[in-house]
Amino acid sequence: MSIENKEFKPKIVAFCCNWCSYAGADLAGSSRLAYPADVKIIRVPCSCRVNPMFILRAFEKGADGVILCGCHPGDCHYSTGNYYTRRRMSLLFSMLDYIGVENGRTRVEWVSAAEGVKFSTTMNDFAKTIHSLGENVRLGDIRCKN
Amino acid sequence: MYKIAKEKLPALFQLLANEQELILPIKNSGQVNFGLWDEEVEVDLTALNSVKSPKDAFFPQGESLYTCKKDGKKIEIQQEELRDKDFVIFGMRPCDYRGVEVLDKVFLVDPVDSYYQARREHGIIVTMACSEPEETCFCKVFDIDCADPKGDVAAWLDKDFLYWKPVTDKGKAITEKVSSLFAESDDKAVETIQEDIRSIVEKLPYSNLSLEGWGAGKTDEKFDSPIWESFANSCLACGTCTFICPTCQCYDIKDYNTGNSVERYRCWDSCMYSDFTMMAHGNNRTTQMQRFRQRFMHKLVYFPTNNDGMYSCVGCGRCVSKCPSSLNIVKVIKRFQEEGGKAN
Amino acid sequence: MQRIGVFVCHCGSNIAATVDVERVAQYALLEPGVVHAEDYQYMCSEAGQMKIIEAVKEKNLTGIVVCSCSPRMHETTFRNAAKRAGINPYMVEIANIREHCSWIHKDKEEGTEKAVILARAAIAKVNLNTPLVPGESRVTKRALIIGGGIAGIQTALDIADAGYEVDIVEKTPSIGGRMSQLDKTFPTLDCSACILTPKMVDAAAHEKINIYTYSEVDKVSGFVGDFTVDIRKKARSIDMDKCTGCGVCSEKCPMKKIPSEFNRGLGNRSAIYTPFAQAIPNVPVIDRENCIKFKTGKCGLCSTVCQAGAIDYEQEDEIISEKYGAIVVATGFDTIKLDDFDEYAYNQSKDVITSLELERVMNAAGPTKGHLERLSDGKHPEEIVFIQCVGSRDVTCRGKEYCSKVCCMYTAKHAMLIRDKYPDVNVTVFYIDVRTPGKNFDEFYRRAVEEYNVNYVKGQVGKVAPMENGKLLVQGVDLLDNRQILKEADMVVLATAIEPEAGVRKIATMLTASIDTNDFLTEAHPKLRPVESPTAGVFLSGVCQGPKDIPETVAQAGAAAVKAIGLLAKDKLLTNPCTAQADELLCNGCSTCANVCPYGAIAYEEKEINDHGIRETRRVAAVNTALCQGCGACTVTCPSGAMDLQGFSNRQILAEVDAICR
Amino acid sequence: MIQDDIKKISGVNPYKCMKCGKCSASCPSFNEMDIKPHQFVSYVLNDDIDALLKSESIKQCLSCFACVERCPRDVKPGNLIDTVRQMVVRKRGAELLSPEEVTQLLDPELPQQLLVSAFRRYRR
Amino acid sequence: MQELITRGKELLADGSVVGILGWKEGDFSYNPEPAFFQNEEELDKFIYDGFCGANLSKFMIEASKKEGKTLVFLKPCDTYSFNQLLKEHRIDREKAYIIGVGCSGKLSLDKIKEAGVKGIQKITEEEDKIHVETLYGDKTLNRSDVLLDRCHVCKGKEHRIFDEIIGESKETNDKDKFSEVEAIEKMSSEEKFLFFQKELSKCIRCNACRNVCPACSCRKCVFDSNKFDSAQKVNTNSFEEKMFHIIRAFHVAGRCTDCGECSRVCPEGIPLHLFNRKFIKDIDELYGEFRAGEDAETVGPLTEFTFDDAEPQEAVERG
Repeated sequence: MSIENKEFKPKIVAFCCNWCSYAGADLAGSSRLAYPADVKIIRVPCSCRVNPMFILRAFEKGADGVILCGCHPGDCHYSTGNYYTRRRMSLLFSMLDYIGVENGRTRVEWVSAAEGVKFSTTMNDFAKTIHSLGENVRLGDIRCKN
Repeated sequence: MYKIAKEKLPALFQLLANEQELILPIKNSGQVNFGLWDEEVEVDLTALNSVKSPKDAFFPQGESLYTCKKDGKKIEIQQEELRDKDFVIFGMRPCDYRGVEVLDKVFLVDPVDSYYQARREHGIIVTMACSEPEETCFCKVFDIDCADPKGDVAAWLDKDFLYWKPVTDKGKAITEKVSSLFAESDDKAVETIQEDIRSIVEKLPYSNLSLEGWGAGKTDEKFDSPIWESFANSCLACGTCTFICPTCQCYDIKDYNTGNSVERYRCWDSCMYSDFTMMAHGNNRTTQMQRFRQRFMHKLVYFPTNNDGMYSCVGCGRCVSKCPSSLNIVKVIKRFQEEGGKAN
Repeated sequence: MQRIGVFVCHCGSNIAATVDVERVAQYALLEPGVVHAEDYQYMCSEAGQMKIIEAVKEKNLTGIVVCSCSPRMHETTFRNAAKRAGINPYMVEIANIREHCSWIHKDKEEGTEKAVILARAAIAKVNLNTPLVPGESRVTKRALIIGGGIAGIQTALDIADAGYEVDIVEKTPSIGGRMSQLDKTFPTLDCSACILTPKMVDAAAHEKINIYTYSEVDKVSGFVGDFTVDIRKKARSIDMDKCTGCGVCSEKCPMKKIPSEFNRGLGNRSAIYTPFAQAIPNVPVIDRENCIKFKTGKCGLCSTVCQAGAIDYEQEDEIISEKYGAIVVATGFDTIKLDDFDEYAYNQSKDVITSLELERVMNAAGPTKGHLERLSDGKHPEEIVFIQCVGSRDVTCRGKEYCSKVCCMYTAKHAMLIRDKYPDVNVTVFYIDVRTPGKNFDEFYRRAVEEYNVNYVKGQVGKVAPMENGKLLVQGVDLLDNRQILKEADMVVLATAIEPEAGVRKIATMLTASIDTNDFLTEAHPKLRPVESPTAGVFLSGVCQGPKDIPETVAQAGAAAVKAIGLLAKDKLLTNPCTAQADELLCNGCSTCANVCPYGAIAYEEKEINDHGIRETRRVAAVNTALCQGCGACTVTCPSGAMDLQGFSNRQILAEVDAICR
Repeated sequence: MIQDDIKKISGVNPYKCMKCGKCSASCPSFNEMDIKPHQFVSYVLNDDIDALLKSESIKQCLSCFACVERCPRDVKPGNLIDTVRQMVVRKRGAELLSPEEVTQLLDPELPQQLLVSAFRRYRR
Repeated sequence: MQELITRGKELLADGSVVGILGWKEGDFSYNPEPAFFQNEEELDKFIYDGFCGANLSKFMIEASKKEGKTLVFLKPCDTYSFNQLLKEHRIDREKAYIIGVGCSGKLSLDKIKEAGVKGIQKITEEEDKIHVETLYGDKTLNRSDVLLDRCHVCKGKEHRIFDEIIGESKETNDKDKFSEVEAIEKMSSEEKFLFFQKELSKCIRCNACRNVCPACSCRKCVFDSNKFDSAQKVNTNSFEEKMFHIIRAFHVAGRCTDCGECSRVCPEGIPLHLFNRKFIKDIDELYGEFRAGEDAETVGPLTEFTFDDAEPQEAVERG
């Protein structure tokens, strides 16, 4: 590991749906299941509230990874929201891969309110991936790096 | 008059670039635009027009003006530094050079635009005659001789050589620096080139285009014509014509929030856009007809009215070949002459 | 410009131990719009709330950020405080610096830094908050109970007694559930049927209770206070109004060799059958898969013998659509399949049985009429081995990682009952731990050991092998003795893990109630809202939420009933004001948003629009805020950004993104 | 740290053990062992590796993997015994089978793990 | 062409339509402009030839606001856009009288210039050849060499919606529409990045691609409004053009009819259709083949789902 890598503090944005994943994150917290502090959670009512604009904006402003968590398919509080999310993000991520953005930088995970353990392991794993990918240089706005 | 063999041009560019930035026409993914020279780039001196005009060198599409940095509740303002190093812009066409003269009328009069002024002072322009003018060209209409370019240095290209003639003091100074690569030349070769060019210009379909009915003071005559509507119906309201034009000078000022600071920058704007000159109360021009009219009236009437008859069109023909709806300034000039009688 | 107050909670040491709360407050003060910041021991306490109220009054605050525990915990508390202070409750945002920060980060520097950023995001959001006012929706005063076991029956009785209509939907032909299969109950050894049957009768007789047996929930739509449910009444092939319950049909039915579900397959039933004697309703059902009439078209004997003329072969499934204000899930449990546990020889020997099967064997109405005998040869057993934790506390794919909770107690019960009735039988129990928390539970277990001399061995059984002499060779270990034990047993009883009833996943999906990895329904809060599902208006009763015994089930059933009654007692509910809203000037009228709305909340109207001076009639979207639940699906599908979600607007979320990334 | 080595080689996490004893209950060589399978786990837990290295059990284990198969906590005591055995072999500097020898002895029907552990044992 | 003019005049004369959306001849052979004709006299300047690539369906949005019917000439591929606009209630079927015009592929001025042609004076079309007279000599080119890229992957010469059809069509489809996308998909991540970086660095944010696009029919684009704080008029940084083009492609995903206008009008020759076609390919592969604009009813793939759709990770890694 190089010295630069050691200093790399990734910025990771996690969009969590209010009903499952945010509660899953709460459970991870009350179970004291640690994950890196690099992960910051934004609460949204449903994963289907997440506009591709939000994800790109995060990268623009300097995020190194963006993860979107929602209820498991079939368990959406609003019945169908995450099914739309699944299609939208499939296309968006495929496009990001297509224009040469490393494909580990974005992820969708389904985490239920009961899956504190999964939330924590997912975040640990995602943070690890982002660490290995290093700083996001392909999608950021350099003005935000200073 | 000097000359240099074509195959030695890379050495010339290298030498020029050693001392200052060198901007010239570069081919990237099939398109030629002005850009910074380095050993990797593909220089293309044959293209008649770059897609974007070279006005970028003096009036960039986007430039930071100043930055507001936040420290706690305090705000510190950092002024963007003015250009303080020389640069050479090589291969500007005569019409584009006229474009710069048009911009000078806007940015160098009081109040002087210091950002632009600094760039003009440090920019050394090497213009190049148009060896192969095309059907879209109509610079002659604006009394531009594309066989006899102006600038700090004028240049001509033929099969084997580039001919180099320093014109201004700046031009002479830069010539000194690279003269080791040059051979002396008489004016004969250049005269031959000029003759060839001029004979083609005579044959160009637009060379006899008349500007009758246009120019200073024609506002009332043209403003309310129903002809504008027929253009606006087809106009897509994109900014292609404005952004490739060598004389369009309108800009917008915007803020970019980087998180820890706000960067105030200016960027080209297009009068074709619906939010052009948007103010708190809304917009002065609510229809595309009004916006379309603004652009052409500005070039052909308002600008000459305010600048001793100088048109802010140089006849480069970029809009003629690039407008997605095949509208252009020539069609505007002509249609009014053809159908103008019908206007009330 | 907002005037924002930031309040940082220590939560005792829960936050303050790993987050420098003072520094969070100091940094918050530097953010735009913030005019006040302070930290305090417990923000949620009355004193803490008063600090907010005072600051609002003193500093003329327009927005509040509380850096504390999860908004799922105290958002309502602080919104109410805001209301008391005289500002709109929706001007409050919570930065979750406990669950998402102090509890998971050990390094104080790191924790503080993150808390500052989370506060920054909340401040950025609140800067863009606008006051929101909830709407109202009506409440249908009727409850639906899914599942007719003891949990469902108790909940139904409690709700009905409060004066509300209740429907029970039970998928089997009778209510009663698992409890009706049990012989005795611990720790008092009451006869299960004796205490259950009166409740079943009460439910059937209650004028406010309507029971749909042999029925299933087909479809659920709507939301709290106003659910619409389609109930499928499966074709029973009997006219329930005509049937007298005389039982002649079952007696005469020539198809008698069908394994009885009620007896766990240990006994048989006929094709037309009533599952058990005390069944409610006491009306048989024809099992069409096994009925000769349905298989071949011939027979029809039952119809011939039925004097009431109640047999109806033509009967079809019937769909009943009903509106409910509240729904209680009480779907119960089953035992896990033992196919993967070869070492216990369950599939090889009839004498290896599950505890639930033992209940039927011990029951006077069961396959052996209550005599303890080997199912292979009917012999009286001399040596019985009980094995605990079969599939429970098992992290491999064969079992369940949780403790099934009831096994220790019922095994003590079984051992005690056997030793009481048949003192000649030796009983050995292999256990890992004996877990007896509960009133009189440990005393009960100790009685089994001390008074009835049941042999408890600390250790597990590694293998059960059928022997040629008909006995079972049990190889176990006594860990305290560090000795392997070989026992020749006549019977082996497996304390099989329990799991949620198989159909619960489908029901949870219909209700959009969340479910955990083990298929137990998730409660809204594990401690503070244990009988509510996170989906408003859906409540949980019994084992569908987690393993529990009868007293606990009944207690939870009552609690679920109270929660449902609390809801039904209201005439109107306040709706969530965080609904979608269309910007008419930007709307294209393309209908794409309406296509993705799960609630049909978006309609289109032709409207005269004044767009900066241009007047024209346009087709624009209009959101019905009573129907909109605020998921936001429409907002992303709208290309022009005309659709936005109040409380979670594009600019609010982007402000959070910016604040986090900077 | 030898305990860590053992964990790494065997892939066993002794902390997952809930001390049910099913491994010992399943073991056909239980009576021949001085340290019983379930004790192996606690020995590793208590870092008493020396005792394990000297133990008779590592020679008595048949590598039948009944304990691995049946362990409800996925602790796999059999792998642990196998690992300790391997460490003994390594400590003695004994040579392992050469690749050429292995192929001749291979029976494709046998579980890979069994073969490997058996070879190690009989090579001594 | 004369037949079209005659029919147009008839319809104007009998009052069936009050205006006509067509193409008007330009100064040169190659620059006819889309135009709204209001009387028979104006129609004398009507033209329909190889350079009438412009898709007129989007102009129907404005025409739908007018009193009375408008006659609109649509090429087969334009009818897909028309249907899509109809589906989204952006135009009024009752306000349009559609004459489907035949199409034998449209010509690309850029390709003619790429073939080394300078100073064009006149272009004449023949069956398979194109004659170009220039200031620097004459040239004859193969028609198929100078067709717009989109014509090589033509969706077919069938009009999906029309009131009547005039003129013959000739099939021009001779390439696999996904081959370019596949070539990029096969690149390494680094290569993909460099490819798009190079192409997009040319973008001057003139919005021609957006404004010509029949799917980009928003009254106000998100990039012009303050809804997302995303209104930037310029690419001051390499991020913005990516944001713009990704979001634009995403907004038209499942709605783009692959009409190819974006690539045709780009002054910098950026192959913008590569974005849209990538989404079309993904949608086809993940959710079943879907042609936007084939009819005006079927809901788009992004407003639908199935319970067993691919997970985003699978979608990306499917290779």
